[in-house]
Amino acid sequence: MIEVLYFAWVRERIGLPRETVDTNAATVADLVIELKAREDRYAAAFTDLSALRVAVDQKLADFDAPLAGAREIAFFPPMTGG
Amino acid sequence: MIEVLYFAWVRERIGLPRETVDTNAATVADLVIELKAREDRYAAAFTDLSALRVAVDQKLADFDAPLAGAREIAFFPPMTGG
Amino acid sequence: MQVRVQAAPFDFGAEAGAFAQGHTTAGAIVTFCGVVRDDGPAGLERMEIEHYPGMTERALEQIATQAMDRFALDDCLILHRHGPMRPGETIMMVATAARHRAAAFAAAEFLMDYLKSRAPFWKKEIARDGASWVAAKDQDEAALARWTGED
Amino acid sequence: MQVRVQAAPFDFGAEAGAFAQGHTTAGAIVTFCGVVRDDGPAGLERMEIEHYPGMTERALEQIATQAMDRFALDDCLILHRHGPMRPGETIMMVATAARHRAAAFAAAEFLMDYLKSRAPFWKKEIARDGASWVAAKDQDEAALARWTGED
Repeated sequence: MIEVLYFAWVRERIGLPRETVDTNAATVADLVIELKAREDRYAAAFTDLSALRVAVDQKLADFDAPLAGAREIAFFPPMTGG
Repeated sequence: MIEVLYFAWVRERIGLPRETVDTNAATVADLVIELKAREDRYAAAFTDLSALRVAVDQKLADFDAPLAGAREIAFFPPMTGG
Repeated sequence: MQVRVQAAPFDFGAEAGAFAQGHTTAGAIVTFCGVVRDDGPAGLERMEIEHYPGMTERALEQIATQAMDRFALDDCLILHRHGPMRPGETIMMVATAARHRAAAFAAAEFLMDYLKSRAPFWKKEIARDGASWVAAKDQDEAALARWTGED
Repeated sequence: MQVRVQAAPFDFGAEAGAFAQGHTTAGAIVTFCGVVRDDGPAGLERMEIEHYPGMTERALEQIATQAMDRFALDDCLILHRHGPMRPGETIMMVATAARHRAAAFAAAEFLMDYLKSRAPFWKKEIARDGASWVAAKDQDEAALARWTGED
């Protein structure tokens, strides 16, 4: 069980800010494949991975980062702070 | 007749902040030669021209700047504002 | 060193003044303040900033710590708002205190460059004719590049 | 655009706040504040800044005008004191307002680099064991060089 968070337009496309996901995915990329298979709104959100950023346990990570031991995965567009 | 101003350690060495000088010097450098000939304190202030800056009518100038028409010449060390 | 993330407006002048007063061994104080631009009647109605509670604070603490070390700062401050804000309101500020001006300026720019692209904030602009998420700029990523590979 | 030369102390926070509030079309405000460093009991008793009344104002106006043009600023402020001041007191400040941060930062550094070496101020440090005029630094002249030959 892993907490999955969505921010900005990723949140808007998927339609919720967070959910608990039951997964055995080995990497972030594997988790994305599982999510895309669920419904069109997920497929729409994850169409272009180059437009997305990911954090594993609140640290920026790559899509090939392993999920073993991770509790919280977040997907979001490139950040626009400041 | 020209007003000559001194600032910072140039003022301290010469011992006065300003004076009116009767001169026919053609350039700043010529004026410096006249001043150095006056007294030791002037010679001491003008020993090393590379350590001095000059303004003609409140604008930074070179030592070879002409004095024709100038009303106010100032001598001072490199500036240290900010 | 101080990091604050808040929804409430803040008084840039009061924060800048308080920051500057604490540091008598620093000769140089630099501040940056970001303001929601007012593009006139046809423009922006409001901005909304979303963030990632928890990660935001961690990211800002990390950026501030890096700046302290890299530029040997006496102090630094990051203050960033989230939530809705109107044109003319302050979005965020950074402040740096160092012995000399070069370090204070460089550290403030470093903080801003990292904040822009590495802190989990997302800006949404709500105009009269619709809302849109602000896109990240290539030049912001380029600005970041000048700080890497030099350590 | 505003240039002020004065003997009286000023409140950096109040000045920075007032400057920032006037500019709703500028998204970026940068300020620099120079402070007399307190080097401890063995150090500085006070600083005295001499200037060239008349030329000072002209030089500062000219530097500010150049910055406004070169960086397309919405506004800028130079405030510089002269006379005696003690450790911890503010010596001077600049502030810049621009649409984006790169211009606001560059303009503030430009103003500082020109102020350091081209405005007729001279600093004298009075310590317990004697007084001395602050020497101009080669690095300040070098800092100035980065702005020339680019126009």
